[in-house]
Amino acid sequence: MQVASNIGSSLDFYLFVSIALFAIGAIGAMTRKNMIVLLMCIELMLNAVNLMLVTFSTFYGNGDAQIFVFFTMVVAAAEATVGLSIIIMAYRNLKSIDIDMYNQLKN
Amino acid sequence: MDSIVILFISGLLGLFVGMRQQTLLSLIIALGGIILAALAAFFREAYHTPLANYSNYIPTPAYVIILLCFVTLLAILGGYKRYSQDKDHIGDYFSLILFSLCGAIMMVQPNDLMLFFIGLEILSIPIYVLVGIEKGSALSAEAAVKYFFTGSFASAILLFGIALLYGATGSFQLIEIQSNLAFGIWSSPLAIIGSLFILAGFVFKIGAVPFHFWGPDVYQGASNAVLMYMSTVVKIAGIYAIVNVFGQVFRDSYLFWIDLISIIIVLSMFYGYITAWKQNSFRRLIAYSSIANAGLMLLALANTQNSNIFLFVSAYSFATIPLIIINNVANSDDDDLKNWEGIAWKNPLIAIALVVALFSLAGIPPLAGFFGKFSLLWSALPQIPYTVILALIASLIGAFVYLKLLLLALKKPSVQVKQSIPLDQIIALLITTMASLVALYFI
Amino acid sequence: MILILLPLIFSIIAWIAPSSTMRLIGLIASACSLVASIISVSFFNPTEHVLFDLGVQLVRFSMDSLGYIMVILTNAVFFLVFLSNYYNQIIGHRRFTALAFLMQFGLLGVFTVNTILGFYLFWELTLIPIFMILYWFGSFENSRVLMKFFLYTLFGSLAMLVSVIGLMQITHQQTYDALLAADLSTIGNAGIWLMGGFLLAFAVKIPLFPFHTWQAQTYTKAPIAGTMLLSAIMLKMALFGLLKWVLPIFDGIATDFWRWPIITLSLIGIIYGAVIAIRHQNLKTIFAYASLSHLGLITAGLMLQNSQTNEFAVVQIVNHSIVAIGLFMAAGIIEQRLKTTNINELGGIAKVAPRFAFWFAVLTFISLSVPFTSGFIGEFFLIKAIFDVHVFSGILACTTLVLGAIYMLRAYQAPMFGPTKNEKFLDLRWSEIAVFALLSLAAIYFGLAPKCITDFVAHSLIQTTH
Amino acid sequence: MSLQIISIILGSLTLASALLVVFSKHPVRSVIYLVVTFFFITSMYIMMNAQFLAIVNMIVYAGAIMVLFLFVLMLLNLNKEAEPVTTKGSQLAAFIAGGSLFLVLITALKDTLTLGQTYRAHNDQIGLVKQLGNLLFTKYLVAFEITSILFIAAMVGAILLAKREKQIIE
Amino acid sequence: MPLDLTLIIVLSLPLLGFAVNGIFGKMLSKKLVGSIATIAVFTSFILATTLFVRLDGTQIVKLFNIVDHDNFKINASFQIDALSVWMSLIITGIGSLIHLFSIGYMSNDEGYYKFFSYLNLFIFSMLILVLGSNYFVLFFGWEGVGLCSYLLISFHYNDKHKGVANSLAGRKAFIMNRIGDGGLLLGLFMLLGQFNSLEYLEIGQSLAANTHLGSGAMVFIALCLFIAATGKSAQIPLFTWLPDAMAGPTPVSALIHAATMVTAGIYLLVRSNFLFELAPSIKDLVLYIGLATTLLSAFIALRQNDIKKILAYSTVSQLGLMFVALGFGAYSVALFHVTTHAFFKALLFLGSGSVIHGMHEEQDIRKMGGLAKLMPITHFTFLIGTMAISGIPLFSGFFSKDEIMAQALHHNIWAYSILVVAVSLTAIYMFRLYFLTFHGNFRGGENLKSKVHESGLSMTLPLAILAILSVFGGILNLPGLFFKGSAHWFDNYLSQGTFGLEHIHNVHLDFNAAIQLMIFASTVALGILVWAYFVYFKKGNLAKSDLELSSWEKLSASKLYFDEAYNYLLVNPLIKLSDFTGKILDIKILRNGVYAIADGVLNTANLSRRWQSGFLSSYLFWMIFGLILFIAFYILKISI
Repeated sequence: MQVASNIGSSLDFYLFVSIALFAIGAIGAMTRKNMIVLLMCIELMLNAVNLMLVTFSTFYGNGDAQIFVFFTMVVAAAEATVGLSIIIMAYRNLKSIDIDMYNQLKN
Repeated sequence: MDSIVILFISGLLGLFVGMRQQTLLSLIIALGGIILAALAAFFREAYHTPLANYSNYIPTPAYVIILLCFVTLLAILGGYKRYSQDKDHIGDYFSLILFSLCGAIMMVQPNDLMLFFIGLEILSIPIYVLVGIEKGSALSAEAAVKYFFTGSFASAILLFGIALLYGATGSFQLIEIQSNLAFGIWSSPLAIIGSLFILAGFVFKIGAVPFHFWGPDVYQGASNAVLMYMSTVVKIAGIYAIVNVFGQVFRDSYLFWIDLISIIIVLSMFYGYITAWKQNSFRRLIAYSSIANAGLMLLALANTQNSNIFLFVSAYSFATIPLIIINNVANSDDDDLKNWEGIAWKNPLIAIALVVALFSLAGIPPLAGFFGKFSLLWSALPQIPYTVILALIASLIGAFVYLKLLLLALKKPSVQVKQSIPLDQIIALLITTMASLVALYFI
Repeated sequence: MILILLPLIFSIIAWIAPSSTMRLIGLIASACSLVASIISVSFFNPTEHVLFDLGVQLVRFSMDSLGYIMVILTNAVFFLVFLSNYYNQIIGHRRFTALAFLMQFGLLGVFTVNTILGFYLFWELTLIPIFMILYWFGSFENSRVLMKFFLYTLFGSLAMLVSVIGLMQITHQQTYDALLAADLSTIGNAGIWLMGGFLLAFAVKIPLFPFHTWQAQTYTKAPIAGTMLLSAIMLKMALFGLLKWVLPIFDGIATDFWRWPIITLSLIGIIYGAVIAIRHQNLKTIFAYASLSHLGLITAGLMLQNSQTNEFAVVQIVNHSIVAIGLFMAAGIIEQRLKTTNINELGGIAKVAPRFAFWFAVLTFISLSVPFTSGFIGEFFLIKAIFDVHVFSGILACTTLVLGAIYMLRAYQAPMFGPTKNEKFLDLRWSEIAVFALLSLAAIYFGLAPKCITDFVAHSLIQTTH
Repeated sequence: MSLQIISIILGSLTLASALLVVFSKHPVRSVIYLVVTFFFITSMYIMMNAQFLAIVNMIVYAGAIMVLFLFVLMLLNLNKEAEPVTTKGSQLAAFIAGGSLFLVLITALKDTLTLGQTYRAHNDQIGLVKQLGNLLFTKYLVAFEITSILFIAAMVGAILLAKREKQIIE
Repeated sequence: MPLDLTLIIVLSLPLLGFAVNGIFGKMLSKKLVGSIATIAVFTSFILATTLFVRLDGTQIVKLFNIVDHDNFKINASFQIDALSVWMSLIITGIGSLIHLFSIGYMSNDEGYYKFFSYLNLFIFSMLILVLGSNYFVLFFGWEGVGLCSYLLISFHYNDKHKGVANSLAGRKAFIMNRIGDGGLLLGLFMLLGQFNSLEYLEIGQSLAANTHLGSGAMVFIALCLFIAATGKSAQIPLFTWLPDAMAGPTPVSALIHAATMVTAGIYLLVRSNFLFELAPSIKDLVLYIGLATTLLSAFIALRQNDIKKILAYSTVSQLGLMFVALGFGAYSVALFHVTTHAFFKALLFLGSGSVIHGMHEEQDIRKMGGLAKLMPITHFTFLIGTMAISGIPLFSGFFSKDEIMAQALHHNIWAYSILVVAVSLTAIYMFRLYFLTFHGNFRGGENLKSKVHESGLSMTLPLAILAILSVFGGILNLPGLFFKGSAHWFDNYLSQGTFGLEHIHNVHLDFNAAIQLMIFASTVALGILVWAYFVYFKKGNLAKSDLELSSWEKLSASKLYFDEAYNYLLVNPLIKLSDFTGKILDIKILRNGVYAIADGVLNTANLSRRWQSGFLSSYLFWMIFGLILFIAFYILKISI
């Protein structure tokens, strides 16, 4: 595969992208009020991590990180499942998935 | 590993038994699984008395696992009353707790960041669920939502840190990471930033400032039964993760992060205790107190050679669980400190357990809490003396809080109503109280 | 040693025994302890130094003559407390008896423990029982006062904890003898700070000015048995700690540094307490401030670190216990019978209760340390020691004689003399007379033969001075 | 060089679609943009020859998880509701926080963004299924097995929470 | 009987009496109680007489060791020498008479047994004081008598009208004595520091060995001892307690506040003569204080109307006279006056007691008069006492005063003239008292008059004995003028038997001077007698009521405003200070300060809990914020 051997010069950029993605995901998590979108933003952050891991994996020529990404995806899937079910349950209680409605617990 | 397998199997078994709504059988299976797991851990590694000579004690995972199992057992016993109310789901609850315990066990004996991360998620995900089991309660739902989102957010942060650390060292094996770091990669910002992100993730787990926000809300929203589990096991697992990762793997950059840790300690303790003063909800109060205690636990990081966190976390657990049990007695439905007034007069066991637990939390000898604190201070004082002194001043404020609670509970009511406690809670109370009392003989 | 565990056993018995027998249990058990300690002291050679432990490495015990004095004092105080409160409600409570014995256990531990950590442990162990006693049986309408007491004490204890840890880590020693042998001169200023931690704890406990603000309020609100325990024996822990542990161990730079500040505070306390007591309205508060004044003198004397002075400080410690029990008991008798200790509301009790008037007077004069009483011997040599070192301080300390006379006589005369305001006043019961008589006899005996204390403790005090 | 240009384009597109995820008012659109983002990320994986991950990413993430999201979104039937408007102040604070997170990260890491200079192609086969399969079932077998606990727990939890209780229905 | 046993019995008999009366007194009959007490003291007196007879130099009896210090030992030991034996004779002798008197006087009192046990305790303490062989033992007695004095002054604390006043008087006495005691303590400390001993003999010998003449320490010690003496012997500035102390029963005034306790100060100074000889400046101070006291108190006594108050001021004045003698270094002269004063002042007090008893507790001389007929024995003995104190020739007071005057004339003519004035004033107020009380018409109303009666035998017998002593007491120390052979017996007795006094020889005036002096003194005394007879007896001048007094009389009647000045200068500031510290400093500043700190800390909870806003977005924001801080911390750390 010729493509990969010349990829080195792009790795820095991928790192940059992943950092940016992480920040964007964080911004989304902070600003969006829809719980599902919020969950998506967190998925975005996880993907940023995945991208970074793959980048480093390519850099080190080491498969461990890619396995790690695989597990991250597993975890993300599990989290998404549980998260969505929590959202459903919460929706049943408050009839809303607006995160700002959930502020009975405070101070 | 044996413990995890045993727990997993008994968890699965519990699921099937639970389907038949056999509450007592489920309890027996769960407890049996835990005890077996503890035994397995016990026989795998030699038993050491920590603090035997104040030095060179590195927590043996076996010992921690036994503690985790023991605390979980108490939490299950204490919460059995609540769990058995849902006959449909009792098996689910117990198996979730057991799965979660698997995660905790994985967290405290890491050699690989990957397993470690998976363990953390196994620990967390069942708890996200458990927090939300009060389905009729909006507060419970809110707590679950908050815990889930902040938790997965923190997971992302932790993962990001792991990725960066991988970028610096090229490995997930803790030993390799340590040797690579020791080799001089600590000058690399990747490693440092990575460790900071990992720290953030851990600090979130134990709930210290500035990642403490989930604590009060989630504690308040969760049911007493779940709180017993999550306020103890999560903290134990979290602090051991920190101690292992930072105290062992990152110990070469000690001088770098210790200042940060000190700041976290001081902030957590002051914030936790001061804020706890003005709470009206018991679980919220316990949450703030746990924030402060998280700060105290972090003192274990001060001395990487010898981190004696074991006594403290066990004392903390043995004090927190009875308090929550008593809260369960005081507040069967709501969660208001007003109901604590005169609670000690309802039952002599409650009075004793309460006094012991609160004084233990306040760190008064000869109760376990004191020895926990002492062992922490012992190792931390030479390293970060000013932090320790500030921490002590903060714990004085903490004593205010506990004392307020105590005085409230001891206030003689106009009408004395006797109240009996279920057997399982009596057992849990007795065990914890005895454990707090006899700590002297284990040092 | 069985002597130390005895109260613990009694405490457990008290938890179990039926509550109708509680009075007798308290009395008999405390008498047992006292008798046991007296018997064992008769077999004790004061030059000896008995070591023993209870199977816990960190907490080992040793008995020397100073420890013995304090042990007997403790047991005697508890016996007298039980005896003097024999007809009071409080004794009938299981909780009180059990907690009191628990506290006694803690105190005995403090006085006999041989490791610095053990000292701290037992020091703190006493706090919980007394706190519970105060809470359950005191009249703290406002729990703030109680919290203040607890937190003040805890504040000092935490400072001491830091010092204990620091000391153990610097010296790598923990037993008394090893710590004495350890050379602290090399650590320089750190020693000053370590000692400061101890001193803070002691200053709160004793209490020294300006850490005394918990004292008067607590004494006033506490049940009389609690006040007796607090003032007669708990405060002595601090003096004992100063005498046995802190001063010998930190002998050198640190003691030189702290000597005059502490003596100054003590002297301020002597005069301050006395001056306040002159005008206060409440009998118990007056005695509390008097206690502040008396203890300041002992503290100042101890800080001089002179072996002879220390012997007399021990005499004075014993004397203060006698006085504290006696006076607070008198206040308690008045309070219990008339429900008030405000001297404006009292008067002419002497006419209706001549026996009480007599014994109260005896105790008043003992506390005024007139000759023939132990107080005189103690005060004489303590003030002399201060005088020898610093004439002006000695003169200041002497003012306590005059001020003491003013407030004590006022405190005695106002309720006892003058027109009778309360016709119904039950005169003393046998138990109360017994306590007063025992106290007076002890005071006079020690006043004429202080040698039995000074010679006895001299052996263990030799090593505590330079 | 051309590869680098492609990378830059892909990266930019990724970021752009990610921003769209965050900024689109409608949740369903967010989902769609997220799928697009995943697509671009997958293509970056392919650029790095991480074929296995690329496939998994496509199938699991874009395929399964996103569908689940969409499903829940539809289930709750909220697509009509416009997202409530957040206050400008807190939004601004969030942007500042996110932006400064990005900035400080870049500041801290800028010295290390030199992977390209030290990069040597060791083994371009690592991302292949065969390689990873070997790793997964030897070195990471334990972890792989352990994930079953995770899944069971997640499953039990999801069912426990999402199941309608009888009494609640009544 | 061996010496030490005798001594122990002398000491222990009063103690025994105290114990028996104190413990069993309530069960015994009044007669028995009184007899026990009296016999105890009287037996002591007999034994003390045997001591006196067998006296042979200075002997030390050591009982037991009290304190065994590295540097010094303090023993409970007693010294038998001329001085101590003489003092014990006075104490037990006068003491037993007064006990006898009290049997009658106190017969109606509830606290009869208490009174006698206190009296016995007092005798015991006083004996300890004078017999002790060191300052430490002396201090025991010193405070002991103060204590008894307090108990006896406030004896009638239950009195409906005067109960509070009585107890306050007792308190005042005790406190003022305590000030003196403080001085004594300081002196003791200094002595211990200087000599490592408190034994009189040891100190004296080491002083003789190497003299620290005039050194600061000596001055300090002497000053301290003198302060102690002013407290106990009621000298300026600590004299105001003595008049108030008259609140006690009259026998008490006679025994404690006239004959014995108040002379303890004199005893102390005589005992410490070797110290004062080395501190001339303090000796001068003694003189000045003595002069001032004798003059001022005599002046105050002029216009007092309470029979006991007059006698009290008279006592102060006489004590001042003794201090004058001490100031001149004439120790034996001072002690001679102590002796005669003990006789006649005890007589006067007991006489006044008899009067008061007869008058049913009436003490105001304005309500008396003409008692001579109603109470003949009392009248006669009182007259003798008056003549003795006024210095009518050949009475005991004449001789002892004359000695002091002679010293003054020899040393300092100004002092002499002041003394003349003081002595004249003494005669004036004593005769005023005498005439107003016993002559003229009865002014107490008919009702009272019918009840007035002469006292019983137990009261009149002591009066008679004391009267005889007052008349003939002067024989002890006759001037060398007339009786060459037996002259100055007391001087010799004392100076030979007492340490330190051997070297001090009193001045004896030459024949002419002595004659002139005596004639002058006699003239003055007799002149005043005659004048007073005319003024108070013939003219029937009465004591005026308070409103009619001229300005000097007001000054006298209001005791020169000493009490007011003390209140203004000492008591009120102390009260203010106490209020300030107790209410403002202690509560407002210290106590509330602690509260304020605690509240301040805890109230930040109101702020800090608002951080937990309840919005998930803000939680996430703060988490990111914390993360940024972490990184910023790192950046800062590497850039620094």
